[in-house]
Amino acid sequence: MGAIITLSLLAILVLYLGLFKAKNTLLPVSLAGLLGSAVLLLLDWNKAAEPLYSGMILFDRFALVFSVVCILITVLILLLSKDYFDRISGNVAEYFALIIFSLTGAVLVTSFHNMAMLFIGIEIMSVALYILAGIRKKDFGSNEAALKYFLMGAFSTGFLLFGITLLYGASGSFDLAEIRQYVIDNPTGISVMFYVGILLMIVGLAFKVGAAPFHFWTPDVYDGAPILITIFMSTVVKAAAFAGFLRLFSYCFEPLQDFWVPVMLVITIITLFVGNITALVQHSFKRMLAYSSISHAGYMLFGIVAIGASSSGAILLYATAYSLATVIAFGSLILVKRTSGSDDYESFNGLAKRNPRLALTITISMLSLAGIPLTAGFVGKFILFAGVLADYHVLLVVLAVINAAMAIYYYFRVIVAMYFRPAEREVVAYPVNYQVVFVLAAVLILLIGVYPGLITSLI
Amino acid sequence: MDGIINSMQGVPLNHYILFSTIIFSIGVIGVLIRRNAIIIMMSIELMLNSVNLLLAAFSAYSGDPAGQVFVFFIMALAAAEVAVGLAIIVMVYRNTRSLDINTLNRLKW
Amino acid sequence: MDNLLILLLFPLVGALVLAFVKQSAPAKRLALLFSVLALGLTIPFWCQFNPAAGMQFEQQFAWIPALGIDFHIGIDGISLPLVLLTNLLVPLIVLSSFSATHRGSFYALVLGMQTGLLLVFTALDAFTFYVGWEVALIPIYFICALWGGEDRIRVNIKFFIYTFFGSLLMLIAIIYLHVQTPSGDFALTSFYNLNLDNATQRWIFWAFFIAFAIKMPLFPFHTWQPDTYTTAPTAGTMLLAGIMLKMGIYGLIRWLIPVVPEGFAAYGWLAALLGIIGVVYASLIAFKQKDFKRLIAYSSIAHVGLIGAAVFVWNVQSLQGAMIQMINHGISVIGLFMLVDVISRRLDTRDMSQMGGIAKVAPAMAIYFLIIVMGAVGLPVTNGFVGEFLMLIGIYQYSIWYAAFGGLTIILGAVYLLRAYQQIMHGPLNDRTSSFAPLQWHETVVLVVVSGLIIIIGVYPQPLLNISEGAVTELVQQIGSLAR
Amino acid sequence: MMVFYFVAFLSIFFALMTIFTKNPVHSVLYLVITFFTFTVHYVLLNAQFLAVVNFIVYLGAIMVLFLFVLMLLNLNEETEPMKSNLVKIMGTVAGLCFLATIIGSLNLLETSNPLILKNPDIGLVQNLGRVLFDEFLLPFEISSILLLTAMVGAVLLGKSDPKKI
Amino acid sequence: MIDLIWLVPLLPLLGFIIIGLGRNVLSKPLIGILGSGVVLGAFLVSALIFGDVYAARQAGEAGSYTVSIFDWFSAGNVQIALSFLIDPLSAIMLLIVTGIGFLIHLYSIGYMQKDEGFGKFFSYLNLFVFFMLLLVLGSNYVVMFIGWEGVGLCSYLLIGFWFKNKSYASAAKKAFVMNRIGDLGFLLAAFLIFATFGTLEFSGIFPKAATMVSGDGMLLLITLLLFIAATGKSAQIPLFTWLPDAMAGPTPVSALIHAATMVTAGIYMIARSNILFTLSPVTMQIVAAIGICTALLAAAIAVTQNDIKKVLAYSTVSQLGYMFLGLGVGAFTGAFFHVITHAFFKALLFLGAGSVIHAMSNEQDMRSMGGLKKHLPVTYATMLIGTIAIAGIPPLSGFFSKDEILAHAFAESPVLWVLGLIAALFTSFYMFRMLFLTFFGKFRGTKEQADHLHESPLSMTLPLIILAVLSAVGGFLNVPAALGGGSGLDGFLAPVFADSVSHTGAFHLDHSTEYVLMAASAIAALVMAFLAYNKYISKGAVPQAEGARMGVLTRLSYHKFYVDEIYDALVVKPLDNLSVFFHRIVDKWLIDGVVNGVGRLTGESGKYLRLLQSGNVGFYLFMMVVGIIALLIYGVMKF
Repeated sequence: MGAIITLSLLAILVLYLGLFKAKNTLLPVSLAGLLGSAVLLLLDWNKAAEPLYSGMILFDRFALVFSVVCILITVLILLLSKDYFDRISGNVAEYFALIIFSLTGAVLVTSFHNMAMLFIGIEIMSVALYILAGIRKKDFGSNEAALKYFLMGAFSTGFLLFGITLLYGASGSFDLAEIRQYVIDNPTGISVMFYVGILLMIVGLAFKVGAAPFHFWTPDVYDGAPILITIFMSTVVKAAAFAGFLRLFSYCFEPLQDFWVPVMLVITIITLFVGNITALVQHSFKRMLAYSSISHAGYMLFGIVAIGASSSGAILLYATAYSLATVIAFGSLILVKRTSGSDDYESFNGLAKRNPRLALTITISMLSLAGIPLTAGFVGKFILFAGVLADYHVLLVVLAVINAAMAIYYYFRVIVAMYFRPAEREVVAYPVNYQVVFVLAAVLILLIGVYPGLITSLI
Repeated sequence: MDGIINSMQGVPLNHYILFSTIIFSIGVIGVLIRRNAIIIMMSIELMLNSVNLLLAAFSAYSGDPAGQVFVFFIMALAAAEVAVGLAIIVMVYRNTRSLDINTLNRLKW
Repeated sequence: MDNLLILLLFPLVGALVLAFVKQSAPAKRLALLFSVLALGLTIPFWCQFNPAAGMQFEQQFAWIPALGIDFHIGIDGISLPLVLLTNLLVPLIVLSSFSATHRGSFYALVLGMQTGLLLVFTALDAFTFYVGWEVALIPIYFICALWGGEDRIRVNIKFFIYTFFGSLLMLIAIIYLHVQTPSGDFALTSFYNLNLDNATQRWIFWAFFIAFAIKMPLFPFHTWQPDTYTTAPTAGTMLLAGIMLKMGIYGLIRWLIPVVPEGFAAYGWLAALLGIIGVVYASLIAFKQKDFKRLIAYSSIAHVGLIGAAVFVWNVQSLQGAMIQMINHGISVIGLFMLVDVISRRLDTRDMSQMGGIAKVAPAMAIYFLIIVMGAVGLPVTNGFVGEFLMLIGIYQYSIWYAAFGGLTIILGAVYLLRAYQQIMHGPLNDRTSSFAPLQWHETVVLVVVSGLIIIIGVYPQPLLNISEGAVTELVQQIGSLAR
Repeated sequence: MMVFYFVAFLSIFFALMTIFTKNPVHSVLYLVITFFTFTVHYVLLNAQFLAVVNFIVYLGAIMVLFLFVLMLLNLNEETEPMKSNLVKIMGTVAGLCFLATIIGSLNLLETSNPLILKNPDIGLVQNLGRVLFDEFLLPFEISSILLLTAMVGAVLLGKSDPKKI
Repeated sequence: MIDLIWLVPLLPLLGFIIIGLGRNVLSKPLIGILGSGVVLGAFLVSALIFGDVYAARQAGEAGSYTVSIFDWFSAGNVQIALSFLIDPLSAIMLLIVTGIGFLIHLYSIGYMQKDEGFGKFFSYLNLFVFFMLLLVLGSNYVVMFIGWEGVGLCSYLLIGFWFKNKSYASAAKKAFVMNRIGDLGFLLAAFLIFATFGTLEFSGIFPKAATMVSGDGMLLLITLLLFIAATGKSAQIPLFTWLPDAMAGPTPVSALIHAATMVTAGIYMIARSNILFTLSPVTMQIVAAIGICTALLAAAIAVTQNDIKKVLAYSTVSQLGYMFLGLGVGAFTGAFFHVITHAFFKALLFLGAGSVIHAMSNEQDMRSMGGLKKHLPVTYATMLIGTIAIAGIPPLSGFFSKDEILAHAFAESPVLWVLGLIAALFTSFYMFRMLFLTFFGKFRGTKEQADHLHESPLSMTLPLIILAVLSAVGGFLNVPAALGGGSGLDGFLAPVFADSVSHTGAFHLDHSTEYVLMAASAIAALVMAFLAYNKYISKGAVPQAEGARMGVLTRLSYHKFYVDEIYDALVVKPLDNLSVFFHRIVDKWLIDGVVNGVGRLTGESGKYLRLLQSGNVGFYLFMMVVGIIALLIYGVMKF
């Protein structure tokens, strides 16, 4: 709880700093604040978790871990933000504030224990992002991203709310515990409204995690938004959304599996294929990552399809792995784009000659995204597959495997470009903060890949 | 007041749901058939309102105020969304001199 | 000095060291040093190995307790020959690349791959096995794609995706089996002790089989192989053909057939048939190859096909034959690709129609070449004979027709290899070949070692056979040969 | 009884007008009317406070904002972009399908037990206040963050800064 | 002495190793002495061993010993030991191989003097002797197979000895491949034998076999496969075409490998496993038929050949056919007897031809020879003896051996005898034709050839003389009873063929018939010799130059009945086309097409799938709604 307060206050403080033109203090202050809130979370690590504020939020282990991960990823992103935002405009403080607000929303989504909190958390997260996506005011891409994200987000919110309402109408409460109770108490006589409510919740949440057929915003928004914001969207927001998704479904709807698992199954398969196949034919690295993020969402959905004790750990691991790799991938794009000015694969040509270390980290992240052993990405896939196979969805895994094989193609295109395609290019500037972040992320990827116990033991 | 209340008695719950669903669908239709971003936003507002009404109906039905309280949050959201949305629209308008959502299709494929 | 873990990690250390060596010359020497030391480290295992004692030198650490994954390695009669082979060939491969000027990173990749291979050959835990399986794949991809010939990017991405897809199927099977195990772990033994229903065994069989078949490669899954072999740098080709494809065969023996005996009983005949088809098919294709390297690539498919068939027949003779033939094939294929390198490097072509009469200018090489060829066509008192004899007599016990068609290899092999030998070494010299530079020392070393081994193993193969005898007999008793 | 159906009819009618009139200004005005009818519904549901808030927030704030922006960008019938009829029809059909499916899945056409106000005074301010500031305190507080975010964002996007991209 | 047996193969092996390693340092004379010395040594040892065996036979024992050297390899119940079997049969073969081998080594010292590959040549020869001895001595089919393939390798090496010449090289390849076809038969036969008898040791197989019923199916299969192997090695139809081409090798090689020893391996092997054959009459008939056909075909071809070595080559094929005929009619001793005599006189003839070619400075076409009698007296004299011997004119060796075979053939069926006789007629005709064309008439060569003519050195003539003596008297090894001989060979080899004999019953033909047959063949031979004399001396006819008009039969014979061309059209071409078809169509287009197709398919589908991402928000929203409707429909379905 302290974390949420800290974060909100931190955001406001940042706004004030901006007001007093204390630019240089922004980064350290917000980093300190973030780490502080992370610490606050870790403080009640071993506390027996009970719902706070008349059952509004519940900081159990699950919530703690996910929140901490989100916060730490945000730390990495903010580290990258040095001399990134002020290329856009002077209002760096606002950007920071919005990011932190959004993070607050994310934390709420991971820890909600009441539909109201879920709803508000999601909205805080999204509203901040609607804005952040559009901060390049003169850039059409940015504008378009903002507008598309906003319109579709608002639209999906409508369905989410409708769903919540129906659930409320059926169960007569917004409190997860009571809803769960309602489900357990009358296994047969559950009102149809409840089922429709579940379906509409699926719509709303699937939209947030960018699962087909509600994924259409993802590529365009990721593509149009400023890269750093894209990183935030594709890592923190996605992770939080999945946390919320999982929390709701594993806690409340778990007894009704037979009803919604088929739906999720279909959604998962479509998501995998749409994401991968479309990513195959992209020329822009950024857009490829956008599509691949869809397919990764597909993989993470495995955790929900095979809902069970292991899901949370699996999704956590996968989300972490994916986030770390994505930070490197998009971050490197920032650097490369500065010299080449384009998002295409070609701008990576011959990178290995000029910046071997950078190329190596990118390679690691690509291998992790592709799911090669000894990287975090592999372990993530492995555990998710294990979970699904435990439920005997062999076909699903076979399809997933086909997709994994496809994915190799577009991830290796980057490696091919960096190592095998010769190109006359100047050295890409590799600022120290980027080095720190990348090396940290790469090491974590390998560490988790070699010894995943680090993460899985947390939940 | 009582008169009104009495006149309320006996409207089947389903009809409330039906009604708000219709409004909601109208909102959806609006979103689908208009190209003016503002109108689309308004249609979305329509959807939200139908939800509000439904919540109110439910809370009245089950005699639990939580539903009505929830409506406040939705309203807050609506306000926030409108503010942000209109800001975005204005920003876009500055660049494109149009509110037509179809003019914004540079990002594709 | 018989700590298996050290043996496995030693090449990795070498790789890490070499990764920082920029110049070519010291990198070569270091790499050679490391690989030779690694070979030295394997000797104690051979000496202390007890064929009767089953699994030995075991080491086991908990890896991912949550999933019951252990890091579990050990050596038995099946793995030891392949471990020996790996550590024997890597020094030769390193030597073979001395003509080129590669930086340390190249050798780092080679040694890194060595670790992966050793891991595969010693793993007793499915997860460990899979990890080794992929870890071996990454370096070879980079070796082939970085130092390869023309069109290397397309060819290698195809190779990578193809094999990766196969191994993912295997991953499914592994995980599925893991889910089935009562103890919920990945241990080989608990896989062996599973009793799955027939239907399950059947699809698991294919999941594993396709993975291994692609790696070997067996007949319909082979199309990546000629291109990859041809475009890869010599060392890469040697790694692929000499050691890597043994991963597939080893997998059949260790992870496929004992795990799903019923699936094997149901489809073994088909798998063996694929092998036999491969023998004839690839040999016939090899007839008309102009490119020397490509010809050897196809011949490798043929030889591997026979080994595969022998494995699937699954009796003592055929398995023993397969075991020793894996080593033989490794040795002679290294020799052949060395020759390809020697010749194409000097004539800067691999088109055999432009060669001829080299025996005149390089008589010594002619002799090595001949010995290697004779080994490849399985002439008695060369190693090839022992292997092919045992395999064929084993296959015969299943079906005379398999044996007859498989036996065609000794005719067809003679046809295309002698055709190649004649086109390259015999006939009149032409202006290209007349200025054929004499062998360099490292080339001579490789060729001498290879041809020496061919004769030695051919004359006295028993020690090698003794290593695997016990393990093979036990396996056959466990599973029982392929029923007619 | 009848009142509800009458008002419901009105709201539906005006809602339709909202989305089908070509002139944006008109549709805003129709929307205003629609919302007004909603207020009536709230009253009928005995949610007086809600009715008031709805009246103030929507009609007072949101609608004015819409209208304001419309005027600002001075949109009118001429500039109004319209989709092709095909799209319109498809959209309508889709919407109706949505309606139909929901009706079907909720089998709304069956009669259900009538809505009886159990405790008529939940809509009163003090009741709502009690719930809002006790049970729903946290969301209430948090929603302030939401509004703050919106405010900051609106300002950020709204003001035109000299700096180029 | 028996336990010295390991020396016999070891000596040539040592010779091979030493010469092979030192071929560039050692001087030619040293190499020559070393090379022939080791073989001589081997010969002496074998002589001693033969002595023991002979003594044993005289003492009435079987005289067969098995000496095990070491266990080669084993897997499960397959145990392969490197062990030797010495019995009368192998003892004689030892003598022939080492003896004639030595003579030919000796001869080669002179013959190869000028060749820069001198050392290589001798090392190869020694290697060959080593493998041949393994083949002969092997006490199981695997060791025999080692020798079997080893000699194949050596013949490959020696045929391709002058590999600079493309056609020579391909001749070598052809020989190796055709042998390999046979070898596959041998392998499969070995597997069958192992499956049937559970061992590959002769000592284990034959006793078991003797107890089996005649005409056993498995035996039939085994023997057929073995026979295929024999046809490969011993150049019978259909695999005989490699032998004439094999004349590309140096003449001593032709003499040693392609006349005296290697090509008779097939006969040796069948004689070894005689019991198996006796028990499958069908195979026996096939063997006889193939044998006689080969004899006739080859003889018919030999009649019109102009290359002196080709003539001898085809005559070899024909004689081998004779031996198979002998085997086929159960005259194992006779066949083996013919092996011996043939070894003598055919080696002699080849070496003689060699010395002629040597004198003619590598001219092999008889059309440019003639009247060499006065220039090469020794060669002429010895070759004359050889010719008479092979023509089967008494009392020289050929007569006796050939006659024994014919006698058995007659006993089998007169038709075979007639055919055999015809083959004999051809033989004597073309042999005398060769003799006359070469040594009589006037010299038809070029001027410088004429100046260069000279008798060969002693190292070459000495072997000729020895061989001449042998082929003159060799026949008395086994004089038929009809001529009052004790038929020594018969008695000596009796234990080897005992089982077969006990099955077929002892061979008997009353003496009168035998006299008639002998007379017939002898007279016929003389007549043909006279015809040849008439044609080539009296009329002085000379074969026409290339491309001249000839009669149909002549042309057929001259072009070897187009067998090579037929094979090319029936086997080689189709295989090559098949290869191209597999490569281009099946591999590249079909299989790889599927593989790449999958990839391309996904790529293509991506091209279309991406169009969904039209960039138009309205469309996105629409799709969302569609999705939602789908979900809700699922809901409706559910209830």
